[in-house]
Amino acid sequence: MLRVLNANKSFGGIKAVNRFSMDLKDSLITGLVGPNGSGKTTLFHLITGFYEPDSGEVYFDDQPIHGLPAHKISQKGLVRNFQHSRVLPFLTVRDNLLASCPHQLGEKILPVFFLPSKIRAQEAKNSQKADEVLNMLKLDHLADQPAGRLSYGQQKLLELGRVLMADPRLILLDEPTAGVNPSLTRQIVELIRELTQKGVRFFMVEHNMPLVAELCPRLLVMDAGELIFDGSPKEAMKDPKVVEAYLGKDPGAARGR
Amino acid sequence: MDYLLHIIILALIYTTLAMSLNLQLGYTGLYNFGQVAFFGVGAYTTALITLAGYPVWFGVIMAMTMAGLTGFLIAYPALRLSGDFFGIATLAFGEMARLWFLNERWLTKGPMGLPGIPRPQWIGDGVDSLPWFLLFSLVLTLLAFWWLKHLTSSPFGRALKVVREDEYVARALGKSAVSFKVRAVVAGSTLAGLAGALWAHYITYISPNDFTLQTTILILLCVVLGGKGTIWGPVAGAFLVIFFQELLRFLPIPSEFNRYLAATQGMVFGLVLIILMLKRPQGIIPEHRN
Amino acid sequence: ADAVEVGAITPLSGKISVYGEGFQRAMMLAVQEVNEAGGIKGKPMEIRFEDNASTAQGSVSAMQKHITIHKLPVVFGPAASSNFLAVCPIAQKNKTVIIGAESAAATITDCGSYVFRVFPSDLLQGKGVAQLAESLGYKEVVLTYINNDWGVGLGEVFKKTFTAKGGKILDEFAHDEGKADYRSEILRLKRARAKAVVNLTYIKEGATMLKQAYEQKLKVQWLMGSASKSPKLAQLAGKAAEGVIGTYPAVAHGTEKYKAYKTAWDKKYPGKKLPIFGGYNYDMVKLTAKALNMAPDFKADSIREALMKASKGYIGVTGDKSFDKNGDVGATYGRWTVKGGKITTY
Amino acid sequence: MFYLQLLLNGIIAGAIYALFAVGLTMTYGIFRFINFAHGELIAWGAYGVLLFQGWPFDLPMIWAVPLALALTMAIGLAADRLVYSPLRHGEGITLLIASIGLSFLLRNALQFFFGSDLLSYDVGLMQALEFGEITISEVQLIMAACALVFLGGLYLLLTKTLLGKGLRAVADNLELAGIMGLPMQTISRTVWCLASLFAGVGGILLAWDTNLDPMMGTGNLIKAFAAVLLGGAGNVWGALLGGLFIGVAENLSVAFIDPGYKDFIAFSVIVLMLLFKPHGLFAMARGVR
Amino acid sequence: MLLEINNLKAGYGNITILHGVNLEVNPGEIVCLIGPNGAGKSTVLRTVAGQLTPSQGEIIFEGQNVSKESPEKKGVKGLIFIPQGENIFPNLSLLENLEIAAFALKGNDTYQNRLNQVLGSFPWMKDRLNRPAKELSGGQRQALALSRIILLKPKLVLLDEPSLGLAPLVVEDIFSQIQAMNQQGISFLMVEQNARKGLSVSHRAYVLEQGKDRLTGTGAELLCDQRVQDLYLGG
Ligand SMILES: Nc1ncnc2c1ncn2[C@@H]1O[C@H](COP(=O)(O)OP(=O)(O)OP(=O)(O)O)[C@@H](O)[C@H]1O
Ligand SMILES: Nc1ncnc2c1ncn2[C@@H]1O[C@H](COP(=O)(O)OP(=O)(O)OP(=O)(O)O)[C@@H](O)[C@H]1O
Ligand SMILES: CC(C)C[C@H](N)C(=O)O
Ligand SMILES: [Mg+2]
Ligand SMILES: [Mg+2]
Repeated sequence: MLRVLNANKSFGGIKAVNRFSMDLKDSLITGLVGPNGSGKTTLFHLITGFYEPDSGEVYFDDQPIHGLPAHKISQKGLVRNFQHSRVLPFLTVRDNLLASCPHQLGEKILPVFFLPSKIRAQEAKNSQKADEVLNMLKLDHLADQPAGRLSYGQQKLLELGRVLMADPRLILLDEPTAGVNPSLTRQIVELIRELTQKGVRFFMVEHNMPLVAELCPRLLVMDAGELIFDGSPKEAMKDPKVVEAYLGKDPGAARGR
Repeated sequence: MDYLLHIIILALIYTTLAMSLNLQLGYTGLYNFGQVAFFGVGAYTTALITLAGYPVWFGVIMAMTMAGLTGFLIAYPALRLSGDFFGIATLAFGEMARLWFLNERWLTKGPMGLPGIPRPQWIGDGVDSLPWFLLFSLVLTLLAFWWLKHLTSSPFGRALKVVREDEYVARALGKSAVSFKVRAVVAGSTLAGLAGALWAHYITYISPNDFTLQTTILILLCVVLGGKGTIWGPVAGAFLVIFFQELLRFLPIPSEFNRYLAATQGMVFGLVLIILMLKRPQGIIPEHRN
Repeated sequence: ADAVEVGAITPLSGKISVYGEGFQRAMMLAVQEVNEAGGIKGKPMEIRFEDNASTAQGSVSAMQKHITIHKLPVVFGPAASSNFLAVCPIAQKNKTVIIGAESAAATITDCGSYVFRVFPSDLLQGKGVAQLAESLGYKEVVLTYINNDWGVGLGEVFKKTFTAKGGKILDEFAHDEGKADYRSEILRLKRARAKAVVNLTYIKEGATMLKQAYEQKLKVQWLMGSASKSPKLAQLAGKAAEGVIGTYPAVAHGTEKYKAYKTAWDKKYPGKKLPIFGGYNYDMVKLTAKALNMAPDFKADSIREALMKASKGYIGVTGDKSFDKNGDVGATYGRWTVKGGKITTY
Repeated sequence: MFYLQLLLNGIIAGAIYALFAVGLTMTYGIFRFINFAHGELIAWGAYGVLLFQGWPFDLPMIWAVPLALALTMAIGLAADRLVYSPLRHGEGITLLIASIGLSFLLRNALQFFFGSDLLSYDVGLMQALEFGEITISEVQLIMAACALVFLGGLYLLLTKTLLGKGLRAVADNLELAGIMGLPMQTISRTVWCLASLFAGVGGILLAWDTNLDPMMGTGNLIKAFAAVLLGGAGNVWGALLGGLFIGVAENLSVAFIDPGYKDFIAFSVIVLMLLFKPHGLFAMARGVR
Repeated sequence: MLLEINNLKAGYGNITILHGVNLEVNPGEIVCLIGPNGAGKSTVLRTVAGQLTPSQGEIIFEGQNVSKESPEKKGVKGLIFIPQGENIFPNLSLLENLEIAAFALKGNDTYQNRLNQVLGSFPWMKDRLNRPAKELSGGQRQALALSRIILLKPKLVLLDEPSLGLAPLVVEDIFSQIQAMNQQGISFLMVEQNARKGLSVSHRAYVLEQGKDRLTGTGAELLCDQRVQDLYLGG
């Protein structure tokens, strides 16, 4: 489904992503972990067209997508969230969701004037979906508030909701549950499971290891921009490199990156 | 009576201008400080065309087309810039347009300006009078208003706001930020061209002096004081600013103090601006009520 | 209380407000004298001033207010020709008399039957400057003019007349209004190595250019126009203005009228120098008062007739103000120079 | 020689833009808005000298100048207290409009007190210093020197003193600076004080070189601001370089085309520079976070 | 009592978020605040820190009512706030960040001494003192923000989600740093979504819901409480 071939990206002297290759094949949910600053977010930026790789290739459904602008990639059904949530602060919570629907006829100038009834129908359908998502994320009471007024965790949830509205085939999630209350986290887990039933695939960065272990049949581990492990979470817990770089057997040792 | 009609016509012209800027600044977050250039392009286009003997309706359409086209041409390069950089580049562009009108004398007569621009004639003789011109501008402004209202309350308007709030999010959601911005700039400049045409046919004389930074500031005031990012904001703003400006002429200043006339008016204007911003930073019609 | 009101649109703020205050003072001086002499048919005369912020929009608004709210039959029009041109059609259409005291553009001649000016058209002055250059024996000059309606209009007439008589223009360029730094323009003047430079400019720009030219030791004969003939220029540019020669619509300083005007001015505004074009504004008001006194009623049409009649043979501070059929006045051009820091006739 | 002289004129003109940019870059860097009233602070500095030279003070120039600068700073402080501080947490555009209002107020107040006539300091004329065929006037030299001194001073202040670092912290994240307990009042006052001081100095020099009218400050403002942006917000040396760029471009253009197009050249240089360097000359690319 | 909050009401503009919150922190305690998203946890901290002004109720710090005081004043008294998310100055260098964090010390000897302590605790900082802080990774940023505690030696630290976005290794590290500082007598009022972790290092805790404190107890008690488990810990 998603393939990255020998991708590189550096900032100044820092090799944020270094000779990185992977192939998601058709695994339902793939986890990505790694110490802070190991390049996970940068990798996401590379895949989704927000950064251009210094070198390397990215394929989605066997089509090359490296070098495509971000919105084209998103239109192909590869949608992401942002690690530091970026809600649209002055739009209402509902509008945040509605704006995320793909292929909206009403976003083109001419149909606005010539196909108003079609647009209304589409809006109604999208609104219904938005309401479902709001309910699920427990944001329904805030639907008409500007999103900038949400708490940190609520913004995080809204961003997740936005991704769901976009009808994606593959979702890239960057720490979707950071700052989210544990009981809601449970629900998100259920949701992800449900969606996989419908054929949606996930590729997610997450520092909550129990959750990763539970959710992801396959786990990739990055360190210093490189892929150091690819396998099941169980194996990862035993892999000395992973333990040393990421999990830590002796907590308390101060570590930088 | 004519004075009132005159003020209303001015306010309508500024309404169109403010709406055209609001589409960019209020909805799309583009600080286009060169809006006066499109105003000027519109005015000069129709002036040159109608002075050459073509009918007014043709001039108006060409004014909008030329302004829109200019908008399109500068939009692509300028939109590589973000935020204040776009602001300063468009501001520079606005001044460049004025200097061009000023120096290309073979076409624009330079600082001498173009006198004798005809008023619309096709409705008959009476059109030359102010009530008819008011009607003419009212109809065009209403059309522009209706068009914008439709556009901005549609998903298109929502998408513009997405671009305004966060370009990265727009891109992540599959919307080409550039394409939305270009459309906003082109639509905005087309409307500014319309305002320019109205201005030229109303005043019947134009010169580069009409298209200075001052005008830009006035348009900006209309948008922000009225309430940016709203449908009625620019309308309210334009009427407020123009009427207030004229109202200042009625400050009771005894004739012994004639020398202080302009200074007093200016100080009051400035003071009121400051107070309005302190009391109503979101404008008269805020985008969000608390 | 029951005054006869006349309107005025004056640049009291904005780009050319440097001129506005002087115009206003001169007009008020004239009004005072009119009223001391009995006013208009026993009623006091009063001028209702409106600021136009030096813009066309401001001028049109002011004009509309004068016409509609105050129903004034006579308005003293705005200064810069570009502003004057914006209000002419309104005056003409509403049958309101408009009089200009310093708007010089040639096109104003064709503005209509309600439009007058007591200031001669550029057409005349352009020729005047050309004659000046010629009579001083300069066959080759550099021409620079301020980049506005006045400068460009005048420059064009000058160029046509001067070259038609065999003069040669070595370099020609416009300079911007209101800059603080003309040093590079001056360098360009220097490069042309002309003996004389025709510089058609305003006071502020003129003073700055003269100063900066002096600084850079540019030694040429400066030939200038009427808009810079002001004691202010001599004061601001100091030594640098010494020896400048210019033309202006001739105003004989020896006349009784002129002396009286100067005395009255010094009395009313002690310490203030006579403003540029002050005499024209003064004459405009005085002549209008005369016409108002002659007119059977205060309707614009009667006043227009009366103005035509009153002006015949009217000799004001600035000379003969007889209107021709276009509402223009004639002029002979005098020459001025700066000597010992003072403006004198050349 | 001709071109060398043009280049030199350009450099000095650029230094003047930079001088005006010093204050602007401070307020812009910290509060993120174009202070339109900066031009009026410039004018107030210049007129302040006349004020203190005239009735009822009748002070000599040496006293009038510092007093004028003090007056300008007082105005800056008052503006901060009454207008800018209350709006500190608002949007940039709100501050921008408020500053437009303030500029109207201050400019017309000048006109109210001094009239709109042209005035001058009546300092004698000087001939320029000559170096071979190249000439520079003393005022020009002083202006350039002032630009350098003030930019340098600002640079030292911002990078070497604790208060300066506080200023930069506020510029970086206003909200956080408040939470971290930085003395926001002091910082905001310092900024306005310094910005007004720089404006006042610029105004006095400009008036010395030319003359005074209430609009004197506004003319160079756009270009000064463009210099700020070209250099990168709050980047002191950037402002200088940006100013030089504009100054040199417009003055060199005089040799080739009609000076009526001088400003046109200046503006097209600004636009072109921005097209090639969309975030200014020195800005580092900011990533998505 | 170090901090006592009585019937605190506060919010944004005219929206009230906190509808009467009561809680207290004793000297030497780590107190944890948990609750669902949007319960008002961050709002409590912001109000106590002085970023928001309470509309009602009192905030008593060391016996003094400090309800209306600015963050600047509270800092001097020994009450500091380390917010959630963006809590460093990205364009300032590391060293400058530290100087700003200790602005109140005005760079005197105490500052120099404590700077050395910071560098002792986080040795990796030494190499990067002059690099801009935006180059730091998430964990390093959090460490930088926490070093303010070492610099200012406050009495009470308000800490909003210290573990946010950190790798497990670093989370352990940060919490052990907090405990170490607590050993030196610094008290903490801390919000944590990683509630198990948070509760396990705290002496006492409060559960906040819809702007009110609903439950309180020791960390261990709440960890075992069935209701808390169901509602807030996700089973
Ligand atoms: N725009 C940028 N400019 C300079 N350096 C950057 C930029 N973006 C990332 N880096 C650096 O690249 C490296 C990888 O960063 P990245 O954000 O991808 O890490 P991450 O794995 O997502 O970490 P975390 O778990 O903390 O989110 C870091 O060293 C970071 O400092
Ligand atoms: N600036 C604001 N303006 C208006 N309402 C706000 C603002 N910030 C937060 N709120 C509202 O206040 C409520 C509480 O927010 P707060 O940030 O205190 O929650 P929290 O408990 O910290 O949540 P989280 O765990 O998600 O961070 C939320 O409903 C939120 O919508
Ligand atoms: C004010 C004057 C200098 C106006 C000038 N005579 C003109 O016609 O524009
Ligand atoms: Mg990351
Ligand atoms: Mg929170």
